[in-house]
Amino acid sequence: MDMKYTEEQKQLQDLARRYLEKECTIDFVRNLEKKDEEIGFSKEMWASFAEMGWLGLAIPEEHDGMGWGLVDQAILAMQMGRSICPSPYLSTAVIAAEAIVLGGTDDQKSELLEEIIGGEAVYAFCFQENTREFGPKTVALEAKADGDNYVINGSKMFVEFSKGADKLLVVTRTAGKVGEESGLTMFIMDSDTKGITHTHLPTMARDRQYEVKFENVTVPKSAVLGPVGDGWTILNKVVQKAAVIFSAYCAGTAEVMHEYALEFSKERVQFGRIIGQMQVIQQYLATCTIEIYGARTIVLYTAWHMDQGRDMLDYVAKTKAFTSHCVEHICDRGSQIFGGMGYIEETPTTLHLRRGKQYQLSMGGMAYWEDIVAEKMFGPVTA
Amino acid sequence: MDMKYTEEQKQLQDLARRYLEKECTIDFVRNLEKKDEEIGFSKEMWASFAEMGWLGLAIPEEHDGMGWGLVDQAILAMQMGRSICPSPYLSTAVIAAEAIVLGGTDDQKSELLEEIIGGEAVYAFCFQENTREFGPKTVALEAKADGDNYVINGSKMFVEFSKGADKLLVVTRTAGKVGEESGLTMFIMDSDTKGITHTHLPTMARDRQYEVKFENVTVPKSAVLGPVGDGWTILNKVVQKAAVIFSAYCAGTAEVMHEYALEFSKERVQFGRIIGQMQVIQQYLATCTIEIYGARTIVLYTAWHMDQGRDMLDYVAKTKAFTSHCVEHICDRGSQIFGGMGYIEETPTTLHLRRGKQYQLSMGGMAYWEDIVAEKMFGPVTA
Amino acid sequence: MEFDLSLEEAGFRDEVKAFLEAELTEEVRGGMFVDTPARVAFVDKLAAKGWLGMGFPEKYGGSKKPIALAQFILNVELELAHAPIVGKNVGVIANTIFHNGSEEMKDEFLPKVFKNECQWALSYTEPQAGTDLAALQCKCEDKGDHWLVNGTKRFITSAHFADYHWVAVRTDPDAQKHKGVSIIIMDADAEGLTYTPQWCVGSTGAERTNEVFYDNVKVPKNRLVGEINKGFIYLMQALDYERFAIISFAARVRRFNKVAEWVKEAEFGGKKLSDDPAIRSKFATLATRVEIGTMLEKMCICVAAERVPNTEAAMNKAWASTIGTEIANLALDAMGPYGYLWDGSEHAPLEGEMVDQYLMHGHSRVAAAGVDTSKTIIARRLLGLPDPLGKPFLPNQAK
Amino acid sequence: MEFDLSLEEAGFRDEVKAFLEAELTEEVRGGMFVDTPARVAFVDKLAAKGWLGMGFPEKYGGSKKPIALAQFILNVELELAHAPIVGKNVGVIANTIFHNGSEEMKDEFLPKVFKNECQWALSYTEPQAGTDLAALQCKCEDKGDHWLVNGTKRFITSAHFADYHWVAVRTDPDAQKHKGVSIIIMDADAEGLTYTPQWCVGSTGAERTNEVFYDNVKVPKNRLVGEINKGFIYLMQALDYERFAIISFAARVRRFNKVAEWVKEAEFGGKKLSDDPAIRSKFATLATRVEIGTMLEKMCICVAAERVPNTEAAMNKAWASTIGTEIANLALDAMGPYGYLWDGSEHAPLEGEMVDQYLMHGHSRVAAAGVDTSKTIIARRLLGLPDPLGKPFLPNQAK
Repeated sequence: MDMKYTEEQKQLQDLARRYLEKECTIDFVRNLEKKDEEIGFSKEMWASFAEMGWLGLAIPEEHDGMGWGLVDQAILAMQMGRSICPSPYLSTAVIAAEAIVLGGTDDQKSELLEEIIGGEAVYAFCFQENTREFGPKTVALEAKADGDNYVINGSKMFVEFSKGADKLLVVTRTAGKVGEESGLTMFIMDSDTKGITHTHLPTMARDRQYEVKFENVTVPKSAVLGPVGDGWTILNKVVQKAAVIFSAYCAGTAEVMHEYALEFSKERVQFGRIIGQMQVIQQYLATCTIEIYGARTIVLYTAWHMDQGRDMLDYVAKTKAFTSHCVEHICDRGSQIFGGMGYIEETPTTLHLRRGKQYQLSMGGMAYWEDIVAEKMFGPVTA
Repeated sequence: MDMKYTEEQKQLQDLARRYLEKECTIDFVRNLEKKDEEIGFSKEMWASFAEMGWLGLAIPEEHDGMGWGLVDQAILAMQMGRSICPSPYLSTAVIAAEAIVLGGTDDQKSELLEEIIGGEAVYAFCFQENTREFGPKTVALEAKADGDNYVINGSKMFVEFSKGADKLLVVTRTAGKVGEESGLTMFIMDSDTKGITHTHLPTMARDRQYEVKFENVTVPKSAVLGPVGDGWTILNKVVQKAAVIFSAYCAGTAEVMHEYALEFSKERVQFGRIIGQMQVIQQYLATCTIEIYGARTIVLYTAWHMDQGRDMLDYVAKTKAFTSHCVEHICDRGSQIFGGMGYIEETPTTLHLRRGKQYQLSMGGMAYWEDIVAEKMFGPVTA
Repeated sequence: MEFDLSLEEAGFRDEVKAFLEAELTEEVRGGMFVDTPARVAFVDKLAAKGWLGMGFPEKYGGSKKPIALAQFILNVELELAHAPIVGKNVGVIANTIFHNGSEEMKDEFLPKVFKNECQWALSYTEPQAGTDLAALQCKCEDKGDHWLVNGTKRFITSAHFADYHWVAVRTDPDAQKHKGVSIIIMDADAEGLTYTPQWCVGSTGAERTNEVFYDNVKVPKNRLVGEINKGFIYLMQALDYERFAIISFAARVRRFNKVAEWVKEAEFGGKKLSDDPAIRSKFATLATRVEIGTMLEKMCICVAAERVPNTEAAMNKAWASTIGTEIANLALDAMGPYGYLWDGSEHAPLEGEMVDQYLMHGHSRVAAAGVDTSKTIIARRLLGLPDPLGKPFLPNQAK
Repeated sequence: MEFDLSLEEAGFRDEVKAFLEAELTEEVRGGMFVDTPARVAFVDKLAAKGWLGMGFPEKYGGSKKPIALAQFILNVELELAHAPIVGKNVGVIANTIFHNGSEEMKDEFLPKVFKNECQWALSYTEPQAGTDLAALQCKCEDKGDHWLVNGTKRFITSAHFADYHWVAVRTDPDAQKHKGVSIIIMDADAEGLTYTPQWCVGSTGAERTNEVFYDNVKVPKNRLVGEINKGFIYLMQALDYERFAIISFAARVRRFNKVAEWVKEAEFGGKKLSDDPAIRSKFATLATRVEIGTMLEKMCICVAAERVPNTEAAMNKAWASTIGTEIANLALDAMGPYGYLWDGSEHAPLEGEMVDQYLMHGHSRVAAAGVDTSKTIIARRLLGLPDPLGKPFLPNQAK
């Protein structure tokens, strides 16, 4: 057993750390938070991601990707989380790329993956519906076959980067009804397809999320990705990978928040000594340390096993549930150590404070994933 | 607004404190815990309770009681909780007495209340069924009318003092089915009535609890207390009062545990200073202090308002839920402060440790009462 | 024992309620302090009712307290109605001047406070003196005919609309930390006084606070409050009062009820949110904890009849601050992803108020006396435990 | 990165599993240490397999480690099967003797340990020296041809069946607290050695520990371990090892799985307990936290390939102790009133084991290095924060 990074992984981590600490500064993030900023990420930075090979990191070599694994993406995502880097990496290089690799036709693969690897296509992921819940059973967005086309009507919520994206990966219902896992179909379409409107949703993290409305949006049958009516068979795997990468992101944010708080506790003097000498502060910091080590380990463990092709649903669920809890807890605790400073906008860690809770509530929150853990343990509810 | 005790209440408290600290020592309690001890309380002490007027404290003067209120019983019960005094006070002087006052015929009142006041009749309360849940809907014990008699078949669980008691207050179902609040009927019968067997249930607190089995137990119709089939209208009020007194008991136990821990923290030297000088110990002790003040206040507040004849169900529920949490939390925390000593049988506070959790799980635990709080807030579940 | 309000108390409460019903408009609601013309006008009306100077002598513009609990009842009703609260000016400034100030100072300032003719900035915190107020460095030199003040203050909430600054300054640089501190009153338009905004984390229009710079500000000699170098004692007295009087627990009750009401009505995907057993259970637990807050406050009120509550106020403060965060946190959890919508989103439940509460409420856990500090007060003053930062303490050192 | 066991490791694990399947009888199960003839006989078989002295030279009765992780794999499997654990003798005694003892001592004791021919009592704690081991007072005087030991020890778990006591004594009363401590080995039947039981809180037959009295006990000179007055260093080394090696997190995993299995099967009033949404949610949260414990242990294992884990072991210990109580607590909550049934009640779920766990597990949060102490180790050694009990520390004092 060996948790050490390989040389390549170390290089990936170090490069990412160096690049992001230099380019993705707090000021950079703050600028992207501004209200009039519509895209919410930097196209220049995106091009650099492509150049560094990050966008094709886990795409198989046969499709001109680097052929690395989920664990490598997790290592990268932890660094992105440290810099709370606003980018459509998750929706594009993880979700869309994986969905295409798993569900795409040969034509789709050869055309679309190359675009992703080269940074030419940014994707947004239209999955979450207008409800508090998450998962395949909630999908209501209707797609109706109409000759050679499908006509899509309805709306999606909380779609990150949809306005700035080139393309949308849209999860629709072509059969069955809400409450069923089957009947889902994925589509890929341009984000400015006629009938689509994007309405900005102001969020706690000040990231770019949109309500996306579909009004008689007509796309050809060739826009379908994966099996018609059976999209969840593909999507299930995609969402699990996305959850792990999102967890890595959370772990990274928690980690850097903790470092800020620790550093502050060694500098801030009260009552003639640094506050880090107070026993309660030490206990807070140590408790957070344990959680961070646990969070990092479970992210790597789960990702590594998924790379071996194993069914890790239970671990994915625990990873997502734990890191979600962690990032909120640590961002809150860390802010407390800053005292009054922790709640003044100019303090860098308010960026983390605003994100900790949002991350916890995102992508199914903790409830969706804990339901999965319970089901694994006890089976489905019988009553 | 004024939370101060009246002169009479102060005297009641002081007398109870003096008496119990002298008579109901840790060794006394330990002796009653012993396996071969069948009654589980001291008849001599019970006679003293009667002499001091405690058993008729809240029985109206017209029935030769002292005519004081629930708040006075709560003041007394806090003192009993401080000494974790093993006695059937709750089942006799609160539950049975109140049930008779509210539901008894004139004959029953004049006969039975006097016995209680004089210490001549000890009652056990047969309510909890063979299930994890609590409340009127769980009652299954069947009583069937048969000429001038009722025949009772089934069993009750967790009946405190039933073997040592003279009489049982038995809650049966004479109509309807499990899941309904209506259909309940109360009976009073001798604890050694033919067909009744008591099987000891060893518990964490080492108190005397029994499984009580009823096998064709035949009692005359005159044994009915209160309305046939509508017992819950009376019992509902009785159980609420019992919950408040039980809460007072919990608050008292929490309070004295905290005092032990505080005292120890001022004596125990480690690393060249008393452990009470450590900031974490101070934080633990202060947190418990806040909870204790909160627990005491809500007990008195709720009891006082009930004495004004007001509907306090919501507050009763909150009182029971909070004190249940409190007693467990404080007995655990207190034991921690004792270090290794806290887990050696000879240390007095292991009595409290063993009781904290048991109390939390007793009389509906926290779940039954929190359901009531939720129902008050949101109404019943509609789905 | 008596938990009900007396007839007189209930009468006063009803009078306040009726007043708020009639006078409190939507634009006055929200926030904490008096900071807009509409809010000033509202407090003018409170002043006209004689409710600001209750219990102070009439010669200073005070009015007879209609009842002993008037101040408490007023605060609770203001909080429940989400009106501007008035505790700071009366509770801190007027009380300190009344008990410690010169006759001249009382004549000058008390009537102004009670008529709401002046707004005050409490100017205590410094970059290096937060919880540890005794470490403050803002220099105040005796220049014969005036004081000369130099220093920087942080998180000064009302500086951008105050008429006066109530400044903690160091008048004796050589004395032990807490022994060289005094309080002075400074005109807000004094030369050399400048400030720059510090925005709290929160939505647009979130609470503003300020960094304040005193650069050779001259202050008349008679503006020193009470005795020189006794400022720290005045500060500590005021903090006790502040823990208890400025912020009523009623604010949390109002907020919790608002959230519970939202849950009761909320439906997602055709399902009533309040039917979810996990939601029911979590809200029941929190409702119980909120009730304990009202109990601790009642306890303080009862104590206040005899003395200024101190350790009781610390319990109140620690619990209230903890519960405030729990309310916001659970509210957002109940809302799921809608919980993080904010700042004018039409989909944001309760108009995003709980996001602001989540973000800013942590401040209450550290501010003034944070939760840990309140617990330290309880441990030291009530439980009699020795200073963790002091010398090693052995049992035989006990008094 | 490699999270799987290697082929060799998996092979060894399977061998241990097969051994336990064949040899572990019901009467051997339970408890922690080797304390009955049946349990001794069981450990004899482990010794015969060569699994006690793994990694020690053959000349001392050791055996080649089949694989690097053998010790860890053995401990996990023993815990999962609820067999007696063997970490104490090998982990603490043999390691300390091997690294610090004289050649003579190694020859005498190591083979006995590896053959399970002797049981040991770790004799550290005193009435006035609990967490603060350096405060120990048990006196050990040099009487020329022997040592003379006088003192009292507490909570000595194995004293009533031990062959030897491994005693921390004070050999220099004038040195600074931790500088005058040594370790000696004492025969359990030495004259002047007496003990009396201290029962842990728990059911009949609960764990026993002892108070031990050394009254003018003579100990041969060659029974001093390593160098005189270096005992505290040896103790600290052993504690690091203990946090990691003696108690595997697998014990909690086993217990959690047992409880979860019970919940899955439990029915009350015709309703499946596992259908209760509150139960599902609470167990899911705890299952996740249990998994984090296995992760922290895996992290320790990986570190152990290079060095003795210390701060990682402290994380492991703090988390495991916390989780152990959470498991027992949630188990009892899930059982409702049945949770408090105990000690042979036929209605007690899991035969009342969770009651014992609830009562005794608090001890793990304070014992050896309790949760707070483990966190202090993390704060000091890993995070580089200064001693809270030390002198005031300012930023410019940083190295």
